[in-house]
Amino acid sequence: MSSVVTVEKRKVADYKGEERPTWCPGCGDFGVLNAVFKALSDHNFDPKNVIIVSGIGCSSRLPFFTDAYGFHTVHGRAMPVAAGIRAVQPDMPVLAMGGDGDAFAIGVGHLVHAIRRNLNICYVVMDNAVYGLTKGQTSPTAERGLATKATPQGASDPAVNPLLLALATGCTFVARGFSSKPKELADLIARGIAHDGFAFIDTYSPCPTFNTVNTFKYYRDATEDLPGDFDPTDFSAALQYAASEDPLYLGLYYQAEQPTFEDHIRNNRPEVIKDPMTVVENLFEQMA
Amino acid sequence: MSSVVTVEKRKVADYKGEERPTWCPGCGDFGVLNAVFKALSDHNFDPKNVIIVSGIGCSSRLPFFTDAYGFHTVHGRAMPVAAGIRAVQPDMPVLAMGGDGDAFAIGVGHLVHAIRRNLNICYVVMDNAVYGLTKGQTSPTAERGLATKATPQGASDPAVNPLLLALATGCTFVARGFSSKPKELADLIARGIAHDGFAFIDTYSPCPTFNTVNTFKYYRDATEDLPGDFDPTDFSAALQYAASEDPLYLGLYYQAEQPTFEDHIRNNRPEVIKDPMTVVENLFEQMA
Amino acid sequence: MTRNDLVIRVAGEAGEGIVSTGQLLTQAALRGGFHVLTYSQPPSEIKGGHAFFQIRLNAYRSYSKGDSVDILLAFNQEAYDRNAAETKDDGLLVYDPSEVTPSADSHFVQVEFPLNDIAKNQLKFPIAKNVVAVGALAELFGLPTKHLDSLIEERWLRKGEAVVQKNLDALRAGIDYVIEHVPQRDNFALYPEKTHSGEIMVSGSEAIGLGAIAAGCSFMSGYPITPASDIKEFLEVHLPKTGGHALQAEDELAAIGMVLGASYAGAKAMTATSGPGFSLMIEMLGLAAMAELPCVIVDAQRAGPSTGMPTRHEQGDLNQAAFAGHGECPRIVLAPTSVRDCFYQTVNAFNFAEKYQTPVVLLGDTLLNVRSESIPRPNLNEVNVIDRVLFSENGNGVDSMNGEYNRYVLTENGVSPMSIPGQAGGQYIATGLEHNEAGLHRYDEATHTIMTQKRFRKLERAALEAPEADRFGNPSAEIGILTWGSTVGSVIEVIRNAELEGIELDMLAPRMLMPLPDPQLRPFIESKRVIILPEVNYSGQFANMIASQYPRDYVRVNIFGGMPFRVDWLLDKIREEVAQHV
Amino acid sequence: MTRNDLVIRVAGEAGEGIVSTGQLLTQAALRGGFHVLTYSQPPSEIKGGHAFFQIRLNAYRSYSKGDSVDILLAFNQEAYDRNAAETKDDGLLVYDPSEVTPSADSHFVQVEFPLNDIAKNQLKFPIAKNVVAVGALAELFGLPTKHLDSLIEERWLRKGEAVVQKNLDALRAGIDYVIEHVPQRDNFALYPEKTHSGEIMVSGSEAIGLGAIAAGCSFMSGYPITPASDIKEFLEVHLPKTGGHALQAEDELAAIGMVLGASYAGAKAMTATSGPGFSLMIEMLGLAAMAELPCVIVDAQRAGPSTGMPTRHEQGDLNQAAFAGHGECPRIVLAPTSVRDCFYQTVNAFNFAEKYQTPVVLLGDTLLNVRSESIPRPNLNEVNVIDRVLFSENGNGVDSMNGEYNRYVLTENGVSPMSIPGQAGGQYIATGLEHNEAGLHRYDEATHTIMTQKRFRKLERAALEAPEADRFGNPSAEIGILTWGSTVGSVIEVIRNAELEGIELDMLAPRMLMPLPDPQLRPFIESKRVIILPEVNYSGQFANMIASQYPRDYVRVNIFGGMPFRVDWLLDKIREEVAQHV
Ligand SMILES: Cc1ncc(C[n+]2csc(CCOP(=O)(O)OP(=O)(O)O)c2C)c(N)n1
Ligand SMILES: Cc1ncc(C[n+]2csc(CCOP(=O)(O)OP(=O)(O)O)c2C)c(N)n1
Ligand code: SF4
Ligand code: SF4
Ligand SMILES: [Mg+2]
Ligand SMILES: [Mg+2]
Repeated sequence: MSSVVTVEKRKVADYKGEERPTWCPGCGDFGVLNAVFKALSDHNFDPKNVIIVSGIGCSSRLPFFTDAYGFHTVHGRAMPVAAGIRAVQPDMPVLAMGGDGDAFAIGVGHLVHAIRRNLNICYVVMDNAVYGLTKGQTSPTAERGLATKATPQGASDPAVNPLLLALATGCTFVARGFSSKPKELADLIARGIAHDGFAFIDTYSPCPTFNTVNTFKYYRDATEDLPGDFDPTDFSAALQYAASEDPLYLGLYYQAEQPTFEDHIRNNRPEVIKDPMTVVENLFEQMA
Repeated sequence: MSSVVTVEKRKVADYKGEERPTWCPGCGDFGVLNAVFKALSDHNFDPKNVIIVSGIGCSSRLPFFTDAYGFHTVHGRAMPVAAGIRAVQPDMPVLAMGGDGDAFAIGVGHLVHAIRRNLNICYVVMDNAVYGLTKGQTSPTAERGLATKATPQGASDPAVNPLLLALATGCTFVARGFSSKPKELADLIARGIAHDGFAFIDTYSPCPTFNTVNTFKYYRDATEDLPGDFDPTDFSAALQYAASEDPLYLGLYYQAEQPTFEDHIRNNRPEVIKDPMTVVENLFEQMA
Repeated sequence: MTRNDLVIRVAGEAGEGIVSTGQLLTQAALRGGFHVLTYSQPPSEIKGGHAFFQIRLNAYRSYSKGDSVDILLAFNQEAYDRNAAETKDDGLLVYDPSEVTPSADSHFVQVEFPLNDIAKNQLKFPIAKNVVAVGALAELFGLPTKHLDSLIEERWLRKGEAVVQKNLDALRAGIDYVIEHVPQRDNFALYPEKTHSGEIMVSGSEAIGLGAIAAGCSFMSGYPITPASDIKEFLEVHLPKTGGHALQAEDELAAIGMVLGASYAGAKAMTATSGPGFSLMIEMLGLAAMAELPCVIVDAQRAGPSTGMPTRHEQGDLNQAAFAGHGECPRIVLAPTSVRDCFYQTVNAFNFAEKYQTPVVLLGDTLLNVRSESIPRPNLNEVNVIDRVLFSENGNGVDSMNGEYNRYVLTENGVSPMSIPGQAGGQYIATGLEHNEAGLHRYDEATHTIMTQKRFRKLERAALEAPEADRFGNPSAEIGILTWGSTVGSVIEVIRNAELEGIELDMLAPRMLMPLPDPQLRPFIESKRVIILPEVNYSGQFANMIASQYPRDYVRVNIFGGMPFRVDWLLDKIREEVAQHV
Repeated sequence: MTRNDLVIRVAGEAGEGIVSTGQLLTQAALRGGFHVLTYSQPPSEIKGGHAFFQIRLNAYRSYSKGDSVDILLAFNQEAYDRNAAETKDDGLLVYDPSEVTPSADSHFVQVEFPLNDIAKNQLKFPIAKNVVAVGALAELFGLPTKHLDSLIEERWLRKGEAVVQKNLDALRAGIDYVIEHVPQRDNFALYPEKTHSGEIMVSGSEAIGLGAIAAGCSFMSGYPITPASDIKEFLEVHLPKTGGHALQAEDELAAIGMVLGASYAGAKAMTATSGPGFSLMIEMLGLAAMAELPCVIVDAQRAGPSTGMPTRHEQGDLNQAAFAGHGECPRIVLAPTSVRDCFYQTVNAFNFAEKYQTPVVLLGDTLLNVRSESIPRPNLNEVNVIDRVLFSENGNGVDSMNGEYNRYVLTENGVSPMSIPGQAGGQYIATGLEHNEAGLHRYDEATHTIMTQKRFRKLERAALEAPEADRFGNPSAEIGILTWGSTVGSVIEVIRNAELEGIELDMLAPRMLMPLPDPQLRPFIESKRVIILPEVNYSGQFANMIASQYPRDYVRVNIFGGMPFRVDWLLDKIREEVAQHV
């Protein structure tokens, strides 16, 4: 790991790790990684003060390619690990990164609860509608019928709509990004980090190796920016736009202020913090 | 187990098991059990042709008190077990029953996927905002701040809204019932069973032993029937009414027709079903 | 007759004051200088159903719940019917004649005690029934009144003077009734020859909570489950006082996930669960082992498999604690042998976790976690707390070649200095993938071989620092009893009783079960002619572990009915063995 | 020189035809009558990175991948650099000079092979590079052309005549190049003295899928994971043909949940996973054991712990398979010893599951699941399929006292007739709670004791019906090798080689590992002077199991680098042991 950067304003390069990304050429995740670098440098965070948590998948390898602290956990468990980190280090920015299988298949239960708790992290899901790392089975965001080499019969179930799910479970920052719009994506991530609460950014990040349908071109054709006058404080508008299948809107759908997980922890602490042995001694007293 | 009932039209008593319910006096689950009996008798099902699946919790004990086939699984896993049953016995009515902890805490990931698959079962969640069986900790449907004996500091997180969650994940039958309105509840359950697809009925079922706030009286005061002219095919109206916190509406919010899990399995089968050994022999042929 | 051991059982309908009656009595007895050990059986069903609370009072320390009951207070007929068999033939039966009809051939000394009548008609205060019962029982075994008076004052003070007085009256009514109607109560009076001073009354779950706080735990996440929920609830209330936090996760996968996150972020962290929840934590136990993250997992065992019998006792999770987890997955397993030991082994669990950066499983069980014992107040000055080794720039953990921090630098004892997010130059990626010293994932033969050895080298060292084993009996006895966990209590009493018959026994109970502490085990195993291995499980899980490392013959004694060993039954078994081996 | 054993390795950049080259060659060799065994190493990384595919051709059956390479085809420099060390000193190196520069001191017979040039410039068909290579390699070891011709025709037929012809030309170009430039290729030509007839080429994963279908499996649910996903994908395609169904669940907890639901509903059901997924299934393994639901869990082991090394080999999950699960949780563990055995043990797994109503874990591993072998076509007439015993009204499983069906009626062998939803009078509640014969939850001592014994009685019976152990060597040898799973392959070759040196060895490899089949093990263990236990894991998981039941000294040989045993290395070890024990 490189030593601490002390320049005033950090550049994208200051966040790069020693390890080169191992993704396939043309993978959407490169764009997301760059957007992360950009967002971090916008905030001018010292890499030693950033923690990136991920699950398992091609996308979840991202922390290895940065110079931040990182925790590459196990499949589907990035959310609880992030919660544990935030409970202990409530002032350190935490990014969570991972794939659609990680977030919406094995991990969706934790996602619902992380959102409900309004855990103050920014979660970027790199959505490619397949399980890249295990060689291309369809994921919960695959449209019904999507066929891949590993799922030749086609996806059997309708796709989940991550934005609706997030909105319905009380998410306080809901957005959709696209790997090939790096500037906009970097901006969303930077705002998601700045948001006080759970920021959820579903991000189209094509897998050219295993998903030959949902390509860069596919998303370029299918997406459109949210209207210029869109009001991200309007919950029903957010629901309505999130439900749209054609076009698929990009941008910030919803943002609200609510007490956070970290607020609760802070409020739960008494004014005077005591030494553990004193607390134990006092309890002994009560037990005599 | 009593022997097969052969009368033309079955009565509620025909569905009772030998085991008496072990719930506390005054528990809401008694009302739900009666509604289940009533709904089954409305359909005049032979008890031997009904399967009731549950998780773990006071409410999940329900199968023991009936004369149906039953599977009292483990905490949070009723949905996948029900899916396995339906994959094999796609013509046998399957009811799933359980508590709010079972459904919305440990089990919420599976719920999302059971809904997405449009598994053709009727799932009645007995919602008391606490974990009854483990002595009253607050559950994900507890309002923030709800204090119980086991959670004296009060619930730390906002409640999940089960109806919004179901709607957002594509549920094709979404309803809310109340244990002390047994006729209406029985009717909802009967319709849920008749529905071709996933029927979700969140049901207020108070726990007088551990939740002294969300009592029968509390729900009687807080609830109201959906308007008489409410249109359960209107998705946005359903979302809007589901989001309401005052009053809490009772009734059928939404119903839609979609291909089911079972449809997919049927469609996946070739016209001609072959003997397993023939299939294997043919595969050997290809591998030579 | 001088009696220094007395077992009192209060039995009735669950939720009708059984537990509060028992607790009041327990606390009063503690203040009276008795050694107290409780045992309770919650009902199997949700509410209602039969429940009892049992108190063993002793002039000396007792180690087991007591095989049979001296005084049975039966609140209703079912309580009588279910508990009569466990009551001694010359025991005392106290019952309300309006509720209970004892069988005609009962041998008990019987005391009719119109509890309901006294509370309702005499005192006009029906809910004081339990206090009346407490007064009566206390008088029976001869507890000085002052301890009860002051307890009642403390308990009802905030409800006002009038309530206190009403309860004092109820107490007095119970006492008076006994004085009047049980003239020959000497037989049940307890004469403490040697009383303790200043002991505290704690349950196993509380002792674990206290140990965690003392060890410096600052984060706990759990999910409710019998019999472990108490630990979470205790820490939810008390951990914030130290600036820490305990919370309820959405399930056990999340609970352990949060614990690993907290540990990565620098905290001493734990979770507490029972069998079903522990089974859900296995994947992340492996992550902790691979990423070398300190953490403590308390598994309060209950009878299994599956949901099993949530309120019943079994030592059935040792296999799981020692061997679950795919791949070669190092972990330390500790098992306390008493309520008091729950405190100390919890401290040790955190110390081992932090020192060796490895998951530590602490095996409690229904018997230990639920019961309360009077125990000597731990001397906190003697409690040694170990913190994790952190890397320091230009020092610990820095590669001499390139001057960079290597999270998994190879060392003699396998322990590599950690960093905490925020530490400059300490950045690394914690991962469940195999990795090199820098923490980068690598799949070559050399790396996997060396890193596997590194992870297990830590355990080898830990085994040498295992907490002292629990010993009891005559070290030169030819017959050894090798056991673990809460079964130690029964075994100690067996040895005491056997001694009276001239049978010499020697017990060894290691508190570290994985890795097995060779310096403790080998001399014991090599020096005994016969070794008996009693366990509350079917397959002899500990016996199998011992046998796999120390080939010889062992006598296995197993019960698996959801109850702990009865002292008399186990002594019988041992007598049989002794007879065979003479 | 007559050669009857040849190892060919094709190495290069992953995703650039390495696998398809290997597969074409494999199939052609199969048709040519050779025994074939493949071995491949997928890259550790996502795409790109180094990968190889290895084929061992043999006149007789081979049992291991082969320690070193006879012919290395290196597509690029990295392929050369990484694989040169494993290539025999007198091996043949085939390389494209435009890509690879062999080191100056190379001992190999070197053949410059301008692959890219031939494909691009001569054939004007760059993607035929692999077919050119296939032609060249086939010619080197002397495969008759007709097998390749027909394969190519079959493979490209649906793309049209022209494409077929272009590929035939490419093949011919490869052949011609070798004929012209490698005149002394006799040294690599293979002379099959005894060829097989009509073998089939299957991978371990396919063999498991085939076994499942043959056994009557009609439901499979899984979640993608290396190296088990193939099984799910195979069954997703083929199970519907029998009216069954295979599907992808949302996670492993759901996968096993669905399997238990399907089993309850009457189906033979299975899941397949690897370590991390298996760890997530532990809670429901216990449910299956308690509710006595038949099910098969395939665990294709990979190197752990945690995410570990997903593409590497290890026999590290035996502890988990045998001991995970809280409480006393019965299950059967089977381990096939070869690809062929994967078929038969899968059938056995279903038979045991259904007959004994218990979960059965089938332990595959990276080596077995991924490799393909030519195996004799199983004779399906000899495959014995066992179905579960069902209750019948007035018959099986009905209580003679009250005429009612009791799901868990006590029987001599512990097996109680099941019912299937829809069966009149067969209603019962499957539960993870302890229960009485009727299936109603009960927590008393007698019930838990009797029912625990019932569940384990089934295992005792199953052990007596264990599949025959894999035996090899001289039964009267004094040195025994006790091993399991895929390590058998290396051991068989060690024994063959040792015999040539006059060292007599005898191997026993039980295919049932839990419960341990005493009738197989005891005579073997008691009759050998030295017993060697080789395993690909750190702690000797099998050795510990054996030692815990059969006290004596054992020689443990363990490697844990993510690779299987090399035959020469293991033989060295054994030579050392033999020397010590003479
Ligand atoms: C418990 C567990 N189950 C399965 C796997 C295998 N696995 C690795 S990555 C992955 C899915 C990856 O898909 P996604 O999250 O969409 O990430 P992507 O590779 O597409 O970026 C799976 C199933 C695992 N590592 N752990
Ligand atoms: C894996 C696992 N974790 C925890 C438990 C303990 N447990 C039993 S029931 C229950 C919650 C019950 O709450 P709910 O589902 O709301 O049902 P209720 O009792 O309120 O009807 C819990 C946590 C368990 N049995 N298994
Ligand atoms: S497999 Fe797909 S998701 Fe994975 S690195 Fe390659 S392109 Fe990206
Ligand atoms: S504890 Fe609550 S939910 Fe459980 S049976 Fe009693 S009243 Fe019902
Ligand atoms: Mg993906
Ligand atoms: Mg509840």
